[in-house]
Order: sequence, then structure tokens, then C-alpha cells
Amino acid sequence: MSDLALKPLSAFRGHLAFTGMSEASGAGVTLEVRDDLAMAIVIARKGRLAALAENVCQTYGIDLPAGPKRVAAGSLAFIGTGPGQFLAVEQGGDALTFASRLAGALGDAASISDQSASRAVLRVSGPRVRGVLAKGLAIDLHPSVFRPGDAALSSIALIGAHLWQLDERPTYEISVFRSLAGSFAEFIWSSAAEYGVTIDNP
Amino acid sequence: MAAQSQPARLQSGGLIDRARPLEFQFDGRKMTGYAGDTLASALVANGVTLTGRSFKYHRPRGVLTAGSEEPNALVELRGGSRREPNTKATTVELFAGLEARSQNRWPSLTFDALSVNSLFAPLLVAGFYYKTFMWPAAFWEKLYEPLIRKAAGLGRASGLPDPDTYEKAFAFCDVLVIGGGPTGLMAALTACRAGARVILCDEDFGFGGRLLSETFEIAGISGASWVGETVAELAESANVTLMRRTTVFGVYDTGTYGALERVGDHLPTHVPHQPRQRLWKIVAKRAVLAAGAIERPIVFGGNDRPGAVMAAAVRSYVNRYAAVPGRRIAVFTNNDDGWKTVADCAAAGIPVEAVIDPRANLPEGLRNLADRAGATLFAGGRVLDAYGVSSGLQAIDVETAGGSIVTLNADCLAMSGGWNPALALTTHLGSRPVWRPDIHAFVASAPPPGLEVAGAANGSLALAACLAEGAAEGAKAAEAAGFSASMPAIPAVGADPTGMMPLWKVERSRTKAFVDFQNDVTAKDIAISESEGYRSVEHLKRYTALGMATDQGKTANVNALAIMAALTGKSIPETGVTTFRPPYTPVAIAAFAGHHRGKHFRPTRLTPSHLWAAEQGAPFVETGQWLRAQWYPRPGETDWLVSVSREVNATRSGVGVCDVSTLGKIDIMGADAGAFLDRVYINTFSTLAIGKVRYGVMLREDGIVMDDGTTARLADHHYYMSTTTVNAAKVMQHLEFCHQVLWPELDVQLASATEQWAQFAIAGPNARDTLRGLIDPEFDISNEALPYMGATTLTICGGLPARLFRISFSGELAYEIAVPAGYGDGLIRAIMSVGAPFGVTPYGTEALGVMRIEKGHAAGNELNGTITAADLGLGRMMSTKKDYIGRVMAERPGLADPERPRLVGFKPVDRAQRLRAGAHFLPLGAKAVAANDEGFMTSVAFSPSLNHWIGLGYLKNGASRLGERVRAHDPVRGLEFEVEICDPIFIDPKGERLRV
Amino acid sequence: MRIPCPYCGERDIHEFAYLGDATVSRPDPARNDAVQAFYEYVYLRDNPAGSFQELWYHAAGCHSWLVVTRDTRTHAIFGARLASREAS
Amino acid sequence: MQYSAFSLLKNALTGHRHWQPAWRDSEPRSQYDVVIVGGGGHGLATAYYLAKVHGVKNIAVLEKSYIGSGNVGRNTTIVRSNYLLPGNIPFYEWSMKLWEGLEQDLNYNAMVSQRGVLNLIHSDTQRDAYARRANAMRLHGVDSVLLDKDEVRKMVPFLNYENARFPIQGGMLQPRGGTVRHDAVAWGYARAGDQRGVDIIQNCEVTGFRISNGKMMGVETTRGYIGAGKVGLAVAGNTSRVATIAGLRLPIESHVLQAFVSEGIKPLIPNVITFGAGHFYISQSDKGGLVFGGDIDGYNSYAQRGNLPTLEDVCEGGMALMPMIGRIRLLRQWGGIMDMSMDGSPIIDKTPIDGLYLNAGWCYGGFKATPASGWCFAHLIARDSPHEFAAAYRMDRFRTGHMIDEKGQGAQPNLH
Ligand SMILES: Cc1cc2nc3c(=O)[nH]c(=O)nc-3n(C[C@H](O)[C@H](O)[C@H](O)COP(=O)(O)OP(=O)(O)OC[C@H]3O[C@@H](n4cnc5c(N)ncnc54)[C@H](O)[C@@H]3O)c2cc1C
Ligand SMILES: NC(=O)c1ccc[n+]([C@@H]2O[C@H](COP(=O)([O-])OP(=O)(O)OC[C@H]3O[C@@H](n4cnc5c(N)ncnc54)[C@H](O)[C@@H]3O)[C@@H](O)[C@H]2O)c1
Ligand SMILES: Cc1cc2nc3c(=O)[nH]c(=O)nc-3n(C[C@H](O)[C@H](O)[C@H](O)COP(=O)(O)O)c2cc1C
Ligand SMILES: [Zn+2]
Repeated sequence: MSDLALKPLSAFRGHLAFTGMSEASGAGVTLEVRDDLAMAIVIARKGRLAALAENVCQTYGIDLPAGPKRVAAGSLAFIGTGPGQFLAVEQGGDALTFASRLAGALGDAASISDQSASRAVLRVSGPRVRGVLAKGLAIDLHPSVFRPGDAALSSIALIGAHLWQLDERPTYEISVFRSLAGSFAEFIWSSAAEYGVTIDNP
Repeated sequence: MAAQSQPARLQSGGLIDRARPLEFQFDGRKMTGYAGDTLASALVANGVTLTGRSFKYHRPRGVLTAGSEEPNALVELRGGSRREPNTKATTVELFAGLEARSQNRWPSLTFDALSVNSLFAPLLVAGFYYKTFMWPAAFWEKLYEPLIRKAAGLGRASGLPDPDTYEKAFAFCDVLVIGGGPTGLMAALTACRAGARVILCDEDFGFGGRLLSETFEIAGISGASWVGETVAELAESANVTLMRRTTVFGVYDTGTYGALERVGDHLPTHVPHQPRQRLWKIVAKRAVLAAGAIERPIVFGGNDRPGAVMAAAVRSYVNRYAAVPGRRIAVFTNNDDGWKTVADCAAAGIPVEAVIDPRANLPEGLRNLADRAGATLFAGGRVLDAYGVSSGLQAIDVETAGGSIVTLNADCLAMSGGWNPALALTTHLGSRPVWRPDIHAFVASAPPPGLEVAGAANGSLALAACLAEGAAEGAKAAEAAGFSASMPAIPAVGADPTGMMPLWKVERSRTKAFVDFQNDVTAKDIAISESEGYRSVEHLKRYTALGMATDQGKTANVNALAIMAALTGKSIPETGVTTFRPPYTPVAIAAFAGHHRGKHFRPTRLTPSHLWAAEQGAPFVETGQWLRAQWYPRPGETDWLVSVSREVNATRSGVGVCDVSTLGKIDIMGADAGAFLDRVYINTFSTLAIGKVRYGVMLREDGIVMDDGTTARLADHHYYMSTTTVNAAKVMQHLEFCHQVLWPELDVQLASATEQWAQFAIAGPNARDTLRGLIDPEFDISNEALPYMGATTLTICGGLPARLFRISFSGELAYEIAVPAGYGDGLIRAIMSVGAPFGVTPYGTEALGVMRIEKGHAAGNELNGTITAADLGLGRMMSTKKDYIGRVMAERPGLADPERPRLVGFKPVDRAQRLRAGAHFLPLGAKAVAANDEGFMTSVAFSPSLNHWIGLGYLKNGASRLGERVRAHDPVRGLEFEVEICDPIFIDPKGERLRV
Repeated sequence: MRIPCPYCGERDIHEFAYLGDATVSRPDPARNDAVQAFYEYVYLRDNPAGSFQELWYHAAGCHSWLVVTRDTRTHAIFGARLASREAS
Repeated sequence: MQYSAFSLLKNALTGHRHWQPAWRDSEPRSQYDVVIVGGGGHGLATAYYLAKVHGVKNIAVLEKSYIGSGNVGRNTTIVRSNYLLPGNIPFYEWSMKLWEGLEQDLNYNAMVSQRGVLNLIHSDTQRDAYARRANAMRLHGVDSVLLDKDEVRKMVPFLNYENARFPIQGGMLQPRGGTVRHDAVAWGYARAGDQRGVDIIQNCEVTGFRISNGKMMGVETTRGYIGAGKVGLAVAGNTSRVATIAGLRLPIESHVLQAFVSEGIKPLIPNVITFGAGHFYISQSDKGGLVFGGDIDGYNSYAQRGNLPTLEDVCEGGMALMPMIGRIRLLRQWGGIMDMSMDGSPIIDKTPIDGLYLNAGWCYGGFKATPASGWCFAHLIARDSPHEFAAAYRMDRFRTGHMIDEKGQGAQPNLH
């Protein structure tokens, strides 16, 4: 019945707004919830990586990265997640149709799995963000090593996490499995508290 | 004023801040120190000589050293739940309001009842407990052991949860410099100037190492000033991280170093949002160990008296802290460095009574120095015994070169037996130190890859050598990390002689001569150990506990080896060393846990309907990190069984809904997806029609069931697999293994979809009607269009894409509907609303469990990792037409044995009887012995449908014994009763309800 | 310990799951002596002290199965490659 | 010399100058009836029982380093017989019985301390599994108690009952379980064996075997060739290395298990507590140190040392369970190399080589087995047939499919 029209619930609902969070003053770290990202896993079919790259390039003007990098054009980005595997991320598009739109565009060179709802994404930025992430992430984010466009699949405080850098501020986006949004938010909060946290859209 | 309250404080000098007096307490006595003091230096300044009691004999002990090697001055800090036992006073930075207490004494430090142990000392020698306390046998646990345990241990833990927070963090650098003395500073400076990312750690609160305690000049300025300038340059460099109060405690594989930063231990109170301590895992391309050297005592009678202090520590107290450890000092040294104490004390106006140096031929310079200090020189002499009262030393007996014995008055004996390079970290990965005869000490050999040793830690004791070596190793490290470095100018320094003559133990001492102060191991104990055959250094250590105390024998080990070597007639290197292990200095257990304690021990996964379930007041249970609703109590329901039975009844008679999103879900795609599934499941999937679901079982390669679940075929090249909740990650890993390692030639793509879909089971006779309220009208979900084991994709609630599976765990007409997870919360609310007319009832994991037991479905309790498909009664599913993981090994006689226990059902003969899982089955009338054990109950439930308890379990030959009775034997619960064996499917055995 | 994942780069060991010996390979189930061959494959190990090729799964990373060569006495790692490249 | 309070007093009065070596430091002879390779607990116990129970005269124990240098000297000292499977329970219970009379038998105080071993329960599934186990133990005549939450709280009130990620729901207790002073076990067996004529030869590494027509003739060692008609291997974590020399390929991998000890503190933890949901177990030694451990590091290793992630994991478990230990400091971290078998259970069996016997696969649970392992291995060597309590520990069980897999993990040693 169509009168029930359902609305999606942010994975961070009830987790980022808890008391104390926004009270911590200072702008060491700024958090922003990204509920506007559509996502899908794109995996090249056996022996079809070149064909997939060709399709992606033709259709979206994106050169598929060979490693853990994020390559974007307009609102669409492809992030390398493994050999022959990518996470396609679209900002602001229709999440419900993203996977099928991709499938339509990429043909049978790739298998596609809709992941729009499976991740909870936080955008974190600010002068102390590296210090905060160091408390849970075993990856060197020093600007000489990890730059805008770089991405990494890893874990943060025992929570599987996918992270990519957007700019030199620095700004990162971190994606975790949706069910872990609460634990992740709690970790970020307690780790960032000493530097001060601002939340853009709690 | 200050002088009066700090009677042993020099009027001037030192690196303390006299403008910042700090009040503190020791054993309830109020005292004052200064910022820049350690607790030990403040105690020295206040004339406190007695700081604690030893472990076994309760001997009075005072401060021995000025560093983290301290064996004696262990105190208890803070109070309440923050009480902290066994803290070395020498490493505690003084703060206002600090409260410290002495340990291991009763009733007081000055009068300690257990000091009578000293009288029994002849009995309490090495290994005495192995030889006694055996009769009568029962007395050990009741009497002897409690006594031993009470006497053992030093400090008292609070017994309360630690209220502080701790953090862990990672750091990365090109060059890690461990130790910020002259060597480390030069190394850091050189690497820094080369542009490398440098981390410099020092366990002290000030950089400078020995330079803070000595009177060196460097490049024409005082050592401390040179330190200030150097640290300032480092601090200004963006590529350098300075970490004070940070001990590198361990070297781990592939360039990972463990370090502990004491963030708040020097502060009177906790700073909000800051941890007490932070555990760093530093990944360094290269590291330079510049940890200095540790001075060793000399073993002679009474060398543990309060007032017997290491010679370099005396200089630390005098020069760095302007505190005087005695009024009449004697110096007993076998090396040139110890003579600095003579010079510095004299310069500070402290009377030096005597200098005893076993070297008969001393250079002119030293003889003159003794003269200038007004000290009697005993060249070629030895201190035989030291005497005193519990508050301290009063006199020493000196054996002169000529063999006569002279008694001298002194309240402080500065001793130096030479230096041991602090090489512990170089051995953490297994390399053994080597003996360097020229300096009579062990130095590192083959340090871990990427780590080099420099300065005193490398046996280069003179300052000039330290500076040069630090610079050279800093440059080498930077180069190795990919930078080009140039050697800086090495600042000019004066001569720093390092001559020595080994003297480990003074012969002919009459009183107890201590080797390990903290564990009360004497030279005599070593002799006993030797005579009893415990001669290997490792046996010596374990038999006497030498080197096993909180200081890990930093001041004791080499003396002990030397004494053992003399007893066995071997050389010191032949005798060998015991193994150093991390941590270099003890680290609070909480620091290793960091954030991960209490509720945050492990991350928690919440289901899509969690918020809603919490609103309903559901209790949650943990399954594979998920929190799942157990049941949904209605107002007034206080007994869980009432709620659960209501949920079961409502589902079986109407409709129920349950969040099953936690089941693992995997998209299996590609042209060979079907063939792939055929190889991982015991049954066939390549033939499954699109739009159909099939139950599958997968085995491990050893033939045992790994997991089960349903898999749907959504499209030609797209299957959607579900796994059990707890095995989801394991199955994914297994499939990736099969795909990447075993059969990379297959065109298969795998993607976890567990988190993408919120999935709800809607079960019960009214399930279809409830669903119809959600499904968009163009989709037909009639029995014909979507029969049992059908699958389809459709839209609901006005266009929301969904997947619908007609599968049933409950045995009712049932569906599982999946929508993108963000809509899960909306969907559960929608289901509750459209289902209301049909009495829709949410059910939790308990009701789920009841219904699956009623249907005889195996779950976690049954799939315990030792069960075959045949055990489950699923032998017929095992295809004989194809290969699959586990097929061959499942044929082994032990697994194919028809006599193996089989899954069957059980009913209590007395239907009022409650069943319990874990009960064993015995034949009726048989004795309760293991030989008669025929199986056990795996799962039980109260079946509201049957109105009695039912159970599943494994029973020998079970399948052929339906209708028989056996005894359920449950002695740990005191239960014993008869049960009837039945088919494991209690309800609707033909499965008719599923298909309506 | 840090393992150089060919895709992700050098990573801390806590990201990986261990399986073991990479030198054994799954026998042909159609062999006459399949039971013996599988028994050896599933249960018997060389277990060398020294250089060892072993399977690790980059569980918290790219989900690749790796063949890592490591010295079991020192934990020195000599290299890692994707396991899937082996057979294809 | 018989040890007693009296002998101690007598020696004290004579300045402790008359103690005799606890065991002779023997020179190897050219031929023995039985050579035991490995001077750990199992090897020394085997030699002792061969001499004592079977009257074998001519025995040597060859140890490559100092006796007790292996796992017997580096374990967390827990003894218990709370097993589940019929192949295991009688064996471990026999071991408990031997522990209970050990000190009088050996005249050496090994501080057998039956303080109780408590396994915590955190879920219904776990409770069911522990009930099954506890009942299985009872069927074998072994003591076991199932406790509810309140009973656990009464026993160990200092655990985290309020704010736990894995709330405590109860426990299984074996009151007779406890701890034994590890080193003393090696020393006590060595001394008692020595008194019955066993030669204990340290710093003597076996580097080869002389096998003629499939029959054992003797061993090559770093101290020369030593002839022996029967050779028993009890080399724990080194089993594969030694067996490979004899041409055997075994269902064994070598893994490191770590243990940890804190600074000494006054009595705090009365018994042995195991937190299965968190990979953490703990007891307090007579010296006052908290002795604790958890999972193995998880990859093949002969390094005899551990790593940081496991230490963190274990301390996380510790802090989750008993946050009162937070400010107590970790003093030392070490590791031992264990022979992890493919089903987590040991092997006590003959080998294809006549006269070569194998005692192996103890994983991280072989300390508690020491007396029974020695007893049964001695039986096997002396009589050439398995002792009834060790009859299930056959090597061919993997081939026949009769695994003894307490944990149900299958053929993946790092998961046992
Ligand atoms: C950290 C840790 C904790 C543990 N905790 C427990 C526990 O709480 N409870 C429990 O029951 N078990 C525990 N264990 C397991 C237990 O310690 C072992 O299973 C048991 O000690 C092994 O038997 P063993 O004493 O004979 O071995 P070991 O003491 O290792 O003896 C084997 C000996 O063989 C020697 N050797 C090796 N190769 C040769 C050669 N070629 N020639 C001559 N000699 C050789 C070795 O040097 C060694 O001394 C633990 C193990 C570890 C590592
Ligand atoms: N002439 C002699 O016989 C003799 C003997 C010994 C020392 N010295 C003098 O001592 C100095 C030696 O210089 P150096 O720089 O090599 O050593 P140092 O002792 O001056 O400095 C070592 C520093 O390392 C720190 N440290 C030690 N272990 C640490 C760890 N694990 N983590 C973090 N920090 C740690 C210490 O706190 C100390 O500050 C020179 O001045 C030398 O003249 C002389
Ligand atoms: C039960 C037990 C208690 C221990 N207690 C201590 C202790 O109090 N102090 C100490 O330094 N080491 C202690 N150890 C550790 C030993 O010093 C040593 O690390 C261990 O036996 C392994 O030997 P290794 O480190 O020489 O390789 C203990 C070991 C065990 C098994
Ligand atoms: Zn990777």
C-alpha cells in the first residue's frame, strides 16, 4: 500500500546527539553525517577488468584506480577496495536506484552489489583529526604518506572501517558498517573530546 | 623556612624550581618539596632515609638509585580506587598534595613486626619452601600456603575498579630515538636536520639524561643549558615529536615499538577528557637506542642499609635536586666515574669521609681529588660491612690494602661497581648480549633489524663518545630511512675517564650481602643454589627469585652472574645471562586495554529495528556482537516464559514478526556462481530455478558441518546466500578462500550484503494478509505466484525495492522480507501497523528458539563443530554426484559410523517436568557411569503449542529408537527423570502449514 | 608484526586472519587414494622452523588471501603475494 | 637427602654448607635401555615412572638446554580435569589424582594448590555447554559444580557485574582444580628420578636418530652418539623439528602462547578464573604476581616470544572482566612454543619406527597432564601397549575420523 511511504533512518540516529557531545567546546574536530551517499560494490567479472575500466572511463570519465585510491568526477567516485573491486559512491543521487543504474551502464563486465544502506559515513575534519584517528587506526596519515585521493580499508578501534581523504584540511570520510555506527560514534567522541568536537548536522 | 622544613636541601643549585614549593605527605607526615623534584628527591631533601621494607626479611630499606631501576623505594600512591601499589619513588614526579605510603610493613615502617623474619633468615634461604610444608599434606592449603601468600607480594591493590581512562594510539616515524640524554639528543638532532620524521622519547619528565645530574660542560656551557638549547631546536622543528614521560617498554616485530606515555600521573587531579596514560604503538623505519647505562652496586655485608646509595644517584640528588643524601659521605667505587661523586660532594660542601677504591694504583689526579675533598683514601681497600639502625647507616668496616680492618662513621655510602649498558630492548626479539671484557659489561649483539645502539647503552661511556656516536647513529638512521644526512659538529667536552677494575663481591663480609635487594637474594643464596645443582643462570633465577621482582634485577643480574661464575669456575660470558622480556619497566594493565573495557570491550552491533525494540522495552541478548531483542514484554508480564509463550502462540495462531537481519547475507554473482555453490554446499544449487530458495549445508574440509542456511537464486548470475548470525564472517572468509585460493578460475564475485538489508520474518497463518498491506498492488504474492521456497524482488510501501522470500524457520506460513537497512525502522513500524488488524505480535530470539525447536531445526547448540550432516539426519542431502568441500573426509569410518549419536527429539514422560539442556542420557535402570552415557540434550524449550517441555539432543542410534525411553541425568542440577525419544519435529511433521 | 599486503600496503597484523601452510594443495577428489591424499592435505604439516609460506587473509582490509613468506623463528617477512594469482 | 623441616633446620645450623645437588649433572653413557628426549615435565615424569612403576634401570633424559627450560617453566600453572569428551576425562582425572599425592611421592613441595577453577558463563548456549560438560565430568566421577550468577558473585565479588559487554550469568567450578608451582614440578621429578638412577643430561640436544631396518638404535646428540633400544620423544613445541629428523610428518603445528605476570601484590584473587568470552584467564601466584593469559598469537612460530596485539587483547579481556586490576602493572611478558595438534588433543603412541615413541600435541593444556602423561607414556614404552587412560590418543585417529575435538574447531590448530 502506497500510503505507508517509508523514510530512511540515519544510522547515527540516537548516537551522535547524546548529551555532552556538542557541549565539548573547541574546534579540534568537526563531524558531519553523510546520509546522502549512494554506494555499490563493483567487482570486475573474471578476466573483464580492462573492459570494466573502459566502460567506466567512457561512461563516467573516471580512470579506475589500480590501488586503494579514490577517483572522482562530479558527484561520482570510484574507490579501489581490492584487486578488481571498487566501491562506487554517488553523492546526492537516488540511493535506491544507484546499483541498477550502475549495472545498466557497466553491462556484464562487472557484478554489482547494492551497499547504499550498509554503511554509515562520517565526514571528519579539522586540525586535530589525525590525532583523533591515531587513537584507533594503525595507518600513517601523515601528509607525506597519505594524501587527498588516498583510501584505506582497515579497522578503527576494532571496527572495520573504510576511509578516504578528500582534501588537505584535512578532511576524511570514514565509512563503517551501519550496525556499528553507535560504537563508532562513541569512539570518535571519546577520542576527540580532549580537542573539542563540533557536529555539523547531529 | 624552607631550609628547616627540608633539612637536607642545599641552599642553592639544582634544577628544581624553588619558586614553586609543593606540599606532599609520606606515611601521613606532611613535607614540602619543589617542582622539579621526584618523590625520592623530595624525601631525601626532607631527610627521610627509610622508605620501605624488603620482601622476605622485612629489612629496612631506603632510596638506592635515582631512576627506573630502583629496587628499594617502592611506595603506594594516591588512595581509594586510585591506590597504586609498588610505585618507584624515584620515578614519581612530585605534585601538590601527593600522598605516598610505605609498603610491606605492619604496624609501621619503623616498627615492623615481620622483621622477625630476619631472625629466621637461616631457615628462609633459597628454595626453603620446596623442602618443607609437606606434612601433613592437608595443611598446605589450609595453613602454610595462606601464610606464604600473605607474606608475599609487596603492595596492596585497591580492589576497586580503576576509575581512570586510558588510551591507545599509533604513531609512525622515520627515526625513533629512545632516550634523550646526550647521545639521544645528538641522534635526534642529526636525524631532524636531515629532514626525517623523528620521535624522541624519554621516560623522565626532563630531557637530558645524565647531563641533568652531572657537572659537565658542553661547548663551553653547562650540560643543562646545552640540553635546553638542543631541545629548543628540536621543539621548533615540525618534523620532530618530543615525548616526555614516555618509556619505550618493548620492541616488537617489524619495527613496532611499545611505549607508555604517562599523561596525567604527575598531575594532582584528572584533567577532563584526558587519559591517565596512553599506550603508543610506534612504527619506526629506524630506531636509535640511547637509553644510557645503569650503575651496579657492589655486594658486601649490609649493602642494603638505608644510606647505601649508588654513587651516580648521589650526584643526581646533589646536582639535579640539590638534596643531600647524607652528612658524612663515604664513597666506595671501583671505577673512575664513581670519583665524580667525591668531586661533586666536595664542591657542594658535603663532607666526604673516605674514598675506598679496590684499585691499589690510582692515578695522581684521583689521589689529589681525595686530598682536596679532605677524604681518607683507601686505595686497594674494600668495604666489608655496613652497619646501622633501621633509619640508616652509621658505620662501615673497611678492609685496607694491608688487610687490617678500620671502622669509619658515615651515614651515606656512595657505591659504584661500574656500569651496565641499558641494552634490554635490544634483546626483546631474541638476540643475546655479548661480554665486552674491556668495560666488564655486556653489550648488545645483533640488535633487532632497524635498531642501532649508541652511547652509554652501547658501552661507550665517556661523554665525548656518547655525543659522537649519537650523531653518527642519528645520521645512519636518517640515511637508512631515505634522507641524506650530514654529521653535525660534535661539541667539545672535557675528559671523562672510564677506567675500572671489576669487583663483584667483597670476600670476608660478615653480614648479609645482598645481590637482589627487592627479592632479598643474598650472595649466600647464590652459593646454596649452586651447591644444590641449580647452576644454570636460569635455574639460579627461578630457584632464588633473583631478578624477578618489579625491577627485574636491573641492578642485580650481572653481579649475580659474576658470583655464580666464580662459584662454578666459569667465565661470566660462559655463565650467560637470563632473558630480558618486555616491558622494560612495568606498565599498568589498563593501559594495554585502553578504550576497550566495560561496555566498550568489543564493538556492539545494533539491528535495524533496535530503536523500535528498545522503545518496546525488549531485553537484548548478545549474538556474534549483535544485540538482539529476546522478547517483548507486555505490561504486567514479569515472567519471561509468559511473554515468550504468548509470542509463540500469537505467531502460530495469527502472525508474528521478528528481526532476522543479523543473519549473514552474501551476494554471490558471476557466471560460475551456481557451480561455485555446488562445490561449497553438500547439495546442488546450480540447478536451482531463478526465483527459488533452497536450504543448504556446508562442511569444513574435515567433513564436519560448518554452517547452514538458505540460498536464493535471484537472477541467472546472482545468488543470495544466508548464513547463521555467528558464522557470517567465518563463512565469508571461507568462500573467499574457496574462490581465491582453490578455484580462482571460476567467474564468481562475492560481496557481503549483511548490512545492506533489514530483514524481517513475518510468520503465521496471517502472514500473507499482513504482507499484502505492504506490498505494492502490482505484485502477486498468492500461494500460486509465490509458493513455499519461492523468492522474488518487488516494491513495497509505494516503490521501495524489497526482496521477498517464502521461507520458514518457525514452521508456519512465513516470509522474510528485506529492504535497504535504513528503511528497517520504518518497515517494522509499518508491519506493526498493517498487521494490527491481524494481531501482529513481535517476537524475539527466545520465541524464535522455541519455534525452531518445535520444528526440529538445528541451530548453534546443535552445530557444535563435531557434528556431521548425517548426525543431523541430513545424510541424504549429501550429493554423491559431485565433489564438494568435506565430501572425502566425511567418508572416514569415524564420521560415517551409523552408531554415531543422532539428532532426535525428547519429551518428558511426566509432562509437567521441565527439561534442561546439558543433561545426559542413560538407559533406564543403568548405573550413572560414563560407560552408559548415550548422548546429551542440546536445546530445550517450553512448547506452548504442546503445553509441555520439549528437547533436542544427540542420542546413540537415536533415529531407530523413537518411542523408547531413556533417563535424563543432570546431576549438577540434581535432576533425574525419564524422557521419551521422539521425532525431532514436534509440530506439523508433514510441513503442511508452510505450504498454505 | 606488519604484513605487506600487495594491494593495501604494509599493515598491522591485527587486520589479518591466519590459515597456515600455503604449500599444501587440495587433492583431486577423483584420485584412487583420495582419502589418503585428503588426510595428508587436511592434517599433516611440514611445520618448518625457518622460511615458511603461509596463507593470511586480509580480513579488515581488501579481503585478499595472501601467500606470505615468513621466518617462523624470527618473524622476518620476506614478501607477500596474492594467493589468487597462483592458480590462474 | 630426604627433605623435611628437620633437614632444613639441620642445614641451617651448619650454615647451609651440606646441601647436595637435587640431581646429578650426569655425563652421557654410551648405551641406555630407554632414552627420553626432552627434559620438560613430561619427559622427566616419564623417566621417573619408568623407574618407579616399571622398574626400568637404565634411563637417560636428554635435554637440549637446562631442564624446565621449555613450557613446563613458562606456563600459567593451571591444573584441572574439567574436560568434556570421554577420551579425555579419565586421563586428566588420573592426572589430578597423581597431583594430589605428588609431593609425598616425590618428597618435593610443588605447592599443589587446589583453589578451584572457575569458568564463567555469559550466555544460555554457554550454560548449556557447561552443564553438558559438568555432567560428563560427574559421570566420570569428577567433581564439578554449576553456579548461578549470585553464587559466582559471592565467590568473586570483584568481577564486573554491572557494566559488562558480556554480562556474567554463572559459572562452572571444579573445586579440586587449581595451580601447581611449575618449575618445582620439573625439579621434583628430576630429583626423584635421579634418586632412582635416572641420568639427567642437560645441554644435550638430539640432532639425529640411528635407525636400522626400521628399528631404533640410538640418538645423535650434541654430546655424541647415545645408544638406546627405546627412545621416547617428549619435546613439546619442538616435536615437528625432532620428528622430521626421524622422517615423520605429523598433524602438528608449532604456535606461541604467551603468559603474563604482574608485579607482586598482597592476596587479591583467590582462585583460577577463566573468561572464555574474552580470551582471558587469571590466578595469583604464591609470590603475589597475577599470572594471566589468553589466546595463542595465532600463527606458526618457533620464536618463543609473543607479540603486542595478543597482549592487548588479553588485557582488554582482563579489564572487561575485573577492572580492579587496571592500576596493577604488568611486569613481564613471555611465550612458549606449543605443539598444537589438529584436533587440540594429544598423541601418546608408537610410531612407524620400532622403538620410537611419541608424546606430543599437548597444545596449551599439557602442564596439568604432566603426571598422567608421564605415567601413561612410561606404560607405553615399558609394555609396548597403550595405557587404558591414554588409549584414545592414537596417531591414526585423524585418518580414521576419531578426532577428540573439545572445541569443535576442526583441523585448524590456531583455533584450538
Ligand atoms: C604460556 C603458556 C601457558 C600455559 N598454561 C598452561 C596451563 O595453565 N595449564 C596447562 O595444563 N598447560 C599449560 N600450558 C601447556 C604446558 O605448559 C605444556 O603443554 C607442557 O608443559 C608440555 O610438556 P613438557 O612440560 O614436557 O614440555 P617442555 O617443558 O616444553 O619440554 C620439552 C623439552 O624438550 C626439550 N627439547 C626440545 N628439542 C630437543 C632436542 N632436540 N633434544 C633434547 N631436548 C629437546 C626442550 O628444551 C624442552 O625442555 C601452557 C603453555 C604455555 C606456553
Ligand atoms: N664515565 C663513565 O664511566 C660513565 C658511565 C656511565 C655514564 N656516563 C655518562 O652518562 C651519559 C651517557 O649518555 P647517554 O645519552 O648515552 O645516556 P643517559 O643516561 O644520559 O640518557 C639516557 C636517557 O634514556 C632514558 N631512557 C632509558 N631507557 C628508556 C626507555 N626505555 N624509554 C625512554 N627513555 C629511556 C633515560 O631516562 C635517560 O634520560 C654521558 O654523559 C656519559 O658521560 C659516564
Ligand atoms: C607462573 C609463573 C610466574 C612467574 N612469576 C614471575 C615473577 O614474579 N617475576 C618474573 O620476573 N617473572 C616471572 N615469571 C616469568 C619468568 O621470569 C620467565 O619469563 C618465564 O619462566 C619464561 O622464561 P624466559 O622469559 O626466560 O624465556 C613467571 C612465570 C611463570 C610461569
Ligand atoms: Zn589488503
